[in-house]
Amino acid sequence: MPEFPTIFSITEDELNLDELLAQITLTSTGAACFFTGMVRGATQRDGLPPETEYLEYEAYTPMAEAKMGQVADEIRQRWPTVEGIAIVQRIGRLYPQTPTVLIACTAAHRDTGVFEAARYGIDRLKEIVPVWKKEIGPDGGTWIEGGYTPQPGE
Amino acid sequence: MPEFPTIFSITEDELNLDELLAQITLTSTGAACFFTGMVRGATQRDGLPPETEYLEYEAYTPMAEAKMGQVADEIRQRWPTVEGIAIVQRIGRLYPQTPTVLIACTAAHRDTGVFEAARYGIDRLKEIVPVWKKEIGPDGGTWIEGGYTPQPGE
Amino acid sequence: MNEITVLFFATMRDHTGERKILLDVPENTPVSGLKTLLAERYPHATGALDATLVSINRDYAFDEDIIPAGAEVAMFPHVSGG
Amino acid sequence: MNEITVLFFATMRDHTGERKILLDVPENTPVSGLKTLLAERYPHATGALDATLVSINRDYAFDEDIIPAGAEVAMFPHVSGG
Repeated sequence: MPEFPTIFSITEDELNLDELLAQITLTSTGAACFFTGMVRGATQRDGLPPETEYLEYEAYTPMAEAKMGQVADEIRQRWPTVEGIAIVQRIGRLYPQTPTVLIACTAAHRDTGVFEAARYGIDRLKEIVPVWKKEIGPDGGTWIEGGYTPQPGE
Repeated sequence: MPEFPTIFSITEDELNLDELLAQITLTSTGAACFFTGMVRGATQRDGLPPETEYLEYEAYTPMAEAKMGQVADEIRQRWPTVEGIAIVQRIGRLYPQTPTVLIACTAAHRDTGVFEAARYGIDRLKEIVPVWKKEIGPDGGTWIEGGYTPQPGE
Repeated sequence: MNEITVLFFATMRDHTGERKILLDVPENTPVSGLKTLLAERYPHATGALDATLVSINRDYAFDEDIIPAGAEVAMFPHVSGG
Repeated sequence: MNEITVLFFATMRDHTGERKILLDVPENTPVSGLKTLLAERYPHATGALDATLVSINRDYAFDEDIIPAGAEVAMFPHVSGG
């Protein structure tokens, strides 16, 4: 059984997709699926015309990295064909159009779960990885709260 | 209706995912899904131990770019929420672990089709975009042939 | 007594005005007991403490879970990363 | 007569030994007629010509399609990009 690379980190640095892809590409790899999230500047909500100046992200870093490792484990259990996994959350002050999060999965072929695995990864990150964001606009800051309550064992 | 960016090209240059992502990220964009394909060095096939030294890609470039535009149009018809689309195929001599193709779709949110749209994009590219590859190994070269026959109107 | 560390993040930090405190709690205090102690210390955070998520040593924890010796406990709202 | 350009890619280039030829074909020649003409010119490519994909002016074309004046026709195997 080859050693499959798993990268997970909380970082204040700019995401580098090409570099991360290279780190999870093995000689047996033929396909990768990435999800990235970005700060939206114009968010349509309740008919109001809101404008985000920036988001302020914070993390409980050691727990967040542990939970990212757990998300990667869950992906490997569900899609054993996945080879490399990268999960990176950027924190700090992030402006519109900036990539904030990345989930990438590689495999030999595109039909063995890379799309589903990346989708699962971002869904789980938003459920269990302790990261929070505050939206800063012209009228001050608003914490954004998720809606998922982790259960025992998560 | 905003002008949504559509990028499609055949190139001999290295793919730059970060730059392509920036080109299809609008201020309203919150999510992106990328697919990339890479040259596999070790391909398990019929129990043989094959080894690819490199692949030689060629394209009928003007038709390939026109068909990439058609794939982008098909994506927009099926997933009207998609904002930016990038479809790039690299050609020339490409070695194992090198990204060869990229399909990326952006949207405001991750739940409005970006994963499905990127998946559709790579499937259609492999069906109708005139690009061919020849596998070069220790025993010479073998053209790889697809299995899809386009129908009238494609 | 058991000296634990309690960390507060996001809205819980705003409610308590604290990032990190060291606290002596009785042996075998459950999470619910810690919340009661903290509600005495931060009376205006009582509602927030009822709704907070809790972790013990970087795993999610729940009202009935006993806080082990020297634990790192954290309190925070529903996560919203991405 | 109608002067057209015919391009060959991948295995079709190997079979014909050509990348690009200029060819005079009768007016209103269909794709099937062009294949017959090419089979006379490249006898050992007859099988490949039966199976080739064809485009006219960068859109897929089929045996019954008439080749318009000055067309750019291409012949190639099933695509295998990605």
